[in-house]
Amino acid sequence: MHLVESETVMATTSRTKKKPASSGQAATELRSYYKRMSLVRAFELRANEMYARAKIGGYCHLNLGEEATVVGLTAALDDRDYLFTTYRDHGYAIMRGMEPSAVMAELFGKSTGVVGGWGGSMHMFDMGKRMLGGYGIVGGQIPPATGAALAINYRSKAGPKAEAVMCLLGDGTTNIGAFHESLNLAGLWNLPIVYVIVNNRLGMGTPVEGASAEPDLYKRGSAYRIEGTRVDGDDPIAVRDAARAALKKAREERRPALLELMSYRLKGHSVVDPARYRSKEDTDEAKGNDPVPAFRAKLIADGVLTEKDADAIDDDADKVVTEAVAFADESPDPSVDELFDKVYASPVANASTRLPAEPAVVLS
Amino acid sequence: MHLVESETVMATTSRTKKKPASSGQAATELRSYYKRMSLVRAFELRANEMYARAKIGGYCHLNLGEEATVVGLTAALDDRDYLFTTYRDHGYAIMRGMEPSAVMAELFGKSTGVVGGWGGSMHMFDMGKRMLGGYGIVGGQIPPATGAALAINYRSKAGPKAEAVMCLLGDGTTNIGAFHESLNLAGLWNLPIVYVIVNNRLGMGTPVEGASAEPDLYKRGSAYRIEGTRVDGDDPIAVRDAARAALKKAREERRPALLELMSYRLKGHSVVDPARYRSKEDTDEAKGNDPVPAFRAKLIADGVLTEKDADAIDDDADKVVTEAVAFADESPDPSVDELFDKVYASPVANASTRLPAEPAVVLS
Amino acid sequence: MTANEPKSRIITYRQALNETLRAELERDENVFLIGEEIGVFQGSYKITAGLLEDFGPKRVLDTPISEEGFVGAAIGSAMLGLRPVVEIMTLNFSLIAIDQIVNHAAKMHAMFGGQVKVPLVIRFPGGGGQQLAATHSQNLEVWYAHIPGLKVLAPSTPAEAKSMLKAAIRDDDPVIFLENLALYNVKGEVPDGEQVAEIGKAAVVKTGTDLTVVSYSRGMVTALQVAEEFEQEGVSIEVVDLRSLRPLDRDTICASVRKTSRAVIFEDDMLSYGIGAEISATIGEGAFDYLDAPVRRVAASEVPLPYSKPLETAAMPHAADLSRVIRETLDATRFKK
Amino acid sequence: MTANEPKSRIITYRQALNETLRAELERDENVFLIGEEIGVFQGSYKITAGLLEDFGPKRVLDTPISEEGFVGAAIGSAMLGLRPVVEIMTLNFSLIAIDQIVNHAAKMHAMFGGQVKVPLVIRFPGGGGQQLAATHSQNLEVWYAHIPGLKVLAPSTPAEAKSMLKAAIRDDDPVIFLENLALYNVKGEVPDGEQVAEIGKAAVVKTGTDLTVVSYSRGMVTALQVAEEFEQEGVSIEVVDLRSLRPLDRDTICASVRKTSRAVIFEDDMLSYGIGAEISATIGEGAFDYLDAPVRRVAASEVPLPYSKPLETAAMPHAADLSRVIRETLDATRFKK
Ligand SMILES: Cc1ncc(C[n+]2csc(CCOP(=O)(O)OP(=O)(O)O)c2C)c(N)n1
Ligand SMILES: Cc1ncc(C[n+]2csc(CCOP(=O)(O)OP(=O)(O)O)c2C)c(N)n1
Ligand SMILES: [Mg+2]
Ligand SMILES: [Mg+2]
Repeated sequence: MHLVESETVMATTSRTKKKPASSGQAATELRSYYKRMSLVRAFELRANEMYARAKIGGYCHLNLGEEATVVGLTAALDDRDYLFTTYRDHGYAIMRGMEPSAVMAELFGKSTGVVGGWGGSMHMFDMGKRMLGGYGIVGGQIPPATGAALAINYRSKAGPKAEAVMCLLGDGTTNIGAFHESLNLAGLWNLPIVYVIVNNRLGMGTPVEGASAEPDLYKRGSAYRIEGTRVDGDDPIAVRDAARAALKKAREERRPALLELMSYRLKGHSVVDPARYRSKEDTDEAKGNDPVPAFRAKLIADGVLTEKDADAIDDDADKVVTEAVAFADESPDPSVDELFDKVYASPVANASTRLPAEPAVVLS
Repeated sequence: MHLVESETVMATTSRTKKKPASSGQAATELRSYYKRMSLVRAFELRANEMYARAKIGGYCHLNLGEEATVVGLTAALDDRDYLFTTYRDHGYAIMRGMEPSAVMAELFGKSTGVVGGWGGSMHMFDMGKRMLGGYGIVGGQIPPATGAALAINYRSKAGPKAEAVMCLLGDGTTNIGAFHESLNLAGLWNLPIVYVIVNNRLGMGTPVEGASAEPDLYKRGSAYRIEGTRVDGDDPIAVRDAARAALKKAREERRPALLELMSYRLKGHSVVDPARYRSKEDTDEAKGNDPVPAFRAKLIADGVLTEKDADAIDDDADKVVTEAVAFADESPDPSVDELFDKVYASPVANASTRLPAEPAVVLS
Repeated sequence: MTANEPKSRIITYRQALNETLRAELERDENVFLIGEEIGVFQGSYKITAGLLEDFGPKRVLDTPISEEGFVGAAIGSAMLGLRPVVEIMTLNFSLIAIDQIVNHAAKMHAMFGGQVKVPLVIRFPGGGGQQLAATHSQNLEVWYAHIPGLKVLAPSTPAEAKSMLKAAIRDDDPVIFLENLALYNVKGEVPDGEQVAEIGKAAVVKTGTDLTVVSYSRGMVTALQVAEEFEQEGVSIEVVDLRSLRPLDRDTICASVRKTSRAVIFEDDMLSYGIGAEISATIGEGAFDYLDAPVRRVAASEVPLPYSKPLETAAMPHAADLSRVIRETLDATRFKK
Repeated sequence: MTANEPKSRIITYRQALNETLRAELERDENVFLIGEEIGVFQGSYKITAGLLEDFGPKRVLDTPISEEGFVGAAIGSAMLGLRPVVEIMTLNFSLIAIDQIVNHAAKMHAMFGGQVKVPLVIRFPGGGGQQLAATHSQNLEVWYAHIPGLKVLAPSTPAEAKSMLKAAIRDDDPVIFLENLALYNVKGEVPDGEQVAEIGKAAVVKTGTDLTVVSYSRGMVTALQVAEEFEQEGVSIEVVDLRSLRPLDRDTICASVRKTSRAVIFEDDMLSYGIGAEISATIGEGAFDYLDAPVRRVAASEVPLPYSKPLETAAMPHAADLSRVIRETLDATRFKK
């Protein structure tokens, strides 16, 4: 039953908005989307490899299988909008305009990384690009994202040029209290925010049906009078159009929205997870729905791309990523001298700058 | 709109279940309900007075205006069921079978109180009566109540004689994360629990519409596929019948339920709150819906009670409460010697029994 | 008033907070108040009384009962440059929001490479003694004091309430602002005009030569009273008000004990792993060669605080306890007047 | 095996936990495991590997991502007599459940007049050093150690992991069971059969005469290694493993320092208001007349832990830091071999 419903919703969203592939402008756009999807794919595969080669430490969660979602959502955002994501954030960071080399450098923990090596994989951040993080605590990004929308209301009027916030979360994250409290505030205060559930069907190993009493997650908006829509997360156009429509409502009517993007996780939860708990059918279904080859094939079938164009695009992506790795490799580690520089934004008397072997009391 | 809806629901619940006042057995029952409502009213008025006379300390929240809810809900519970309430718990404690004198003694902080003077107004508890507290942290009771239902599933089979849990919460409490997480668990795990929202229209001073993006609170069950029902909380029969129906489903089908009881708070949030923020209309509406005189009048009109019977019942209630106060007054304070007796259930080496002026280290 | 002769008034700690919030709301339109029942209800302890009326719902924002949600929302608004002043009704309820405070507000500036500031103030009262029972009577300030990225202030007088709240609101980092239920009605002299405290500094509020008492927040009222009593007897007690629990001003504490060579800590929280533990450890490291007696701590008994008045009283530290321990410390060193 | 000659095996800390959970599930049908991804996923650190398969979903219950909800549910089930063993993936996420742990589980027995028991174990690993960055690398055990009503255990070896987990599961109070990411693969000798540790007791795991090192959990591995190195040089170090952070065994700590007259604390958490603060304060009170030098603490730097390996390493305490501070402490007292 939940698949049927979802299909209807997907159908509408896609049909109503998709532009004819014929139009030249549209074709350029479609090509650019494939270019982006190809870059995210190449970047994530390389990140996976670099982790295996111990160039990257800590936790590392990839967007593999979610490229259509990443590209569709970021295509819908304007520069003035704010984006809050989860720890599965590499693709979003790059699509928001961070240099692949700076993102790779962050994974390598280098001083040239987007946050100078302080955050790593889970904490990509760029104030200028208005990507306000990468968050590793499940649900932790939702209240701050909601507060960013509150600040927009505080400072500016609604309208087509107004700012809006997009907040990503996973399917498993709809079960945490912060989701409930935040959506209630957004509904109550009419905040310009679009909550996007990237439903890749799994938490770590737990399927949606094993975690959510209402597995049709888009329906959960109703508890806050927030409209929910389910969209095919493997179709970048459907994703973009649904996100645009929701952002428009946020900007112009100051109404929050809830989008559920049906997608798949191609690999394990993180790079170290072999995902043995997944059935062959499940893995095959995910592979069968891999959005990158699918979109590539579609554009070729529609005459938007030739095989040769597509190969060229993939080669470019690979070049970019190779350069990123070289840059990250050559970049210096942050200096231990800066260890205490970022604890406080306002300098303060008696802040500790003690290294582990130093005494607690240094009398001046 | 939300009133209309509620009325329809109320209508059904009341109509479908109410027994003809004629039947003798029913009449006895109705009289006993009035007796109970009268006792709760008398107890709370006296508690209010005792607080003013500084016999009671701390916070003190009363059931004034919620007597029909208190009596209707407790009438629906079997002895084997477990009840978790909020800090607004005096009436429930008494209706669950705790001695009014022991409840008053608890308010006085005496050793003869239901928890020996350790908990006070917000923490009435009796393991034997299966009233598992009185909780002062908003929403704090919801996860443990849900866990009690989990324990029932763990140990026993469904059936008409099975145990069930009832968990009370206020309208304002539906906006806290613990509500969301708990209902999701109950829906997911098919737990035998009935969540009861006592909607007295106000948090402390905040009306439901100012706190909940979906002010029709019973609808919030849908986010967990839990059936929600709104009931007239001023009608003890409607409350009892709706609660019985929900408990039956919990026992026999292991399905959780959500009830919303529309009621009114006659006075301030707690005894020290003059409720200046309330409009005259609002206060008048609450007074106009006072369930105690209403039920009394109804029973007299239906020929179930005479004025004389009713006065006698009220006098008895007053006597009981007067005796309770006398008992509480005469009871001794707990002894300081027991200060450290209840920190741990299993005795443990090196547990601190230091009074404030004693040294931290007492070498044995 | 003229700059060279500043006027002052005797007002309560509550009034000092209320007036300071008002002044800061007037000074900076990015400052706004957010919390439960701070508007229509005037605040559960009336700290925000009258402010909704004068500044409207945009500047004085009532929230649902959603501590994690609205504290997190305040954090997000601060990331965009607003300066939220959050009221959590009591410290006890801050536990529901603590993931947002400790895992988010405290970490963001460093974890995001210094790119974002979180100019946020979180105000709440701690403390027992009101018969609110175990869950509503806690002093867990030591938890926050342990966290880098946070600044933790604990004013003990109306004047400090004013100058430290101004400092907190104007600071670009998340500041935990610890009040105390028992202080709200305490009166004190508050100078007019702009006093902005320096965060990270303790203060010697009474000088003495024989023994140092270290305290903070509500404990200071008792500490000063007891110090006065000993003064009558000819014992000279120095009293240090920590004021800033984080950063901790170790120099001021150790300098005092190096002078007096005796120290007693008076704290409302529980002894084990409490605020006093760090103060005692600090003195042990920073004044080791000067100490004539063990540093003693007068702190609450380690039980969930009971509702019963006599039990609650027995479990909490009072003036008599402090006096007794000061005396024992003096005796331990054969102190002669 | 025969009682008089107990056998033992060398296994990892992880395996000791896994086997003990299995044994307790077999021993008592009221014992059940509850937490995120402990079943199908086998546990995010594989502590519960194989248990769902053998005991089924009733005894090994996978939960949604709802720390507050499922920890609270475990509490409620314990009130009815079950004995839940909760896994929270890491200490960092326990902040979301802390209201249920501290305001509910820890308070209920006393606040409800001794009528209800809460036989609950909450297991989680703390610790940094895995490049998990600021929010995923914390040691906040001192928060729990501060709370009456809780018992807080921190085993440092596979044998302790077994005996202390058995004790925790069989205890009728809420027990916080602190593990450490860096300990899971550490091997050690674990005797077969029933060892049940006594809660509330520290242990002198290496005797010595010249200086006492106090540590716990992961820190013990380093402490013992450094003590051995000094032994080679002819310096005799006594090592105390706290084991139980609450209750705290002050007698054992002070007795050791009264003998050695020198103490250094080695802790993974941050110094200010950390575990070591209480240990230092305790020694200052309980061994004052015996101390030859200030009690020093080797602890993490006070920064949100950075992701960068060199920065993370610089901020965390290591063997070299402990060695240096032991040397400084010996030199401060002109120690001669
Ligand atoms: C509060 C909290 N609990 C648990 C975790 C561990 N954890 C990290 S990701 C994850 C699964 C999240 O699943 P989902 O929301 O579907 O996002 P996805 O990883 O599938 O993108 C869990 C349990 C965490 N980081 N934070
Ligand atoms: C977590 C938490 N936040 C705030 C409070 C303070 N508080 C006590 S009762 C209350 C209002 C609750 O309103 P509602 O849920 O409608 O219950 P009612 O009092 O109306 O019965 C508040 C905010 C609390 N006790 N716990
Ligand atoms: Mg997922
Ligand atoms: Mg209410």
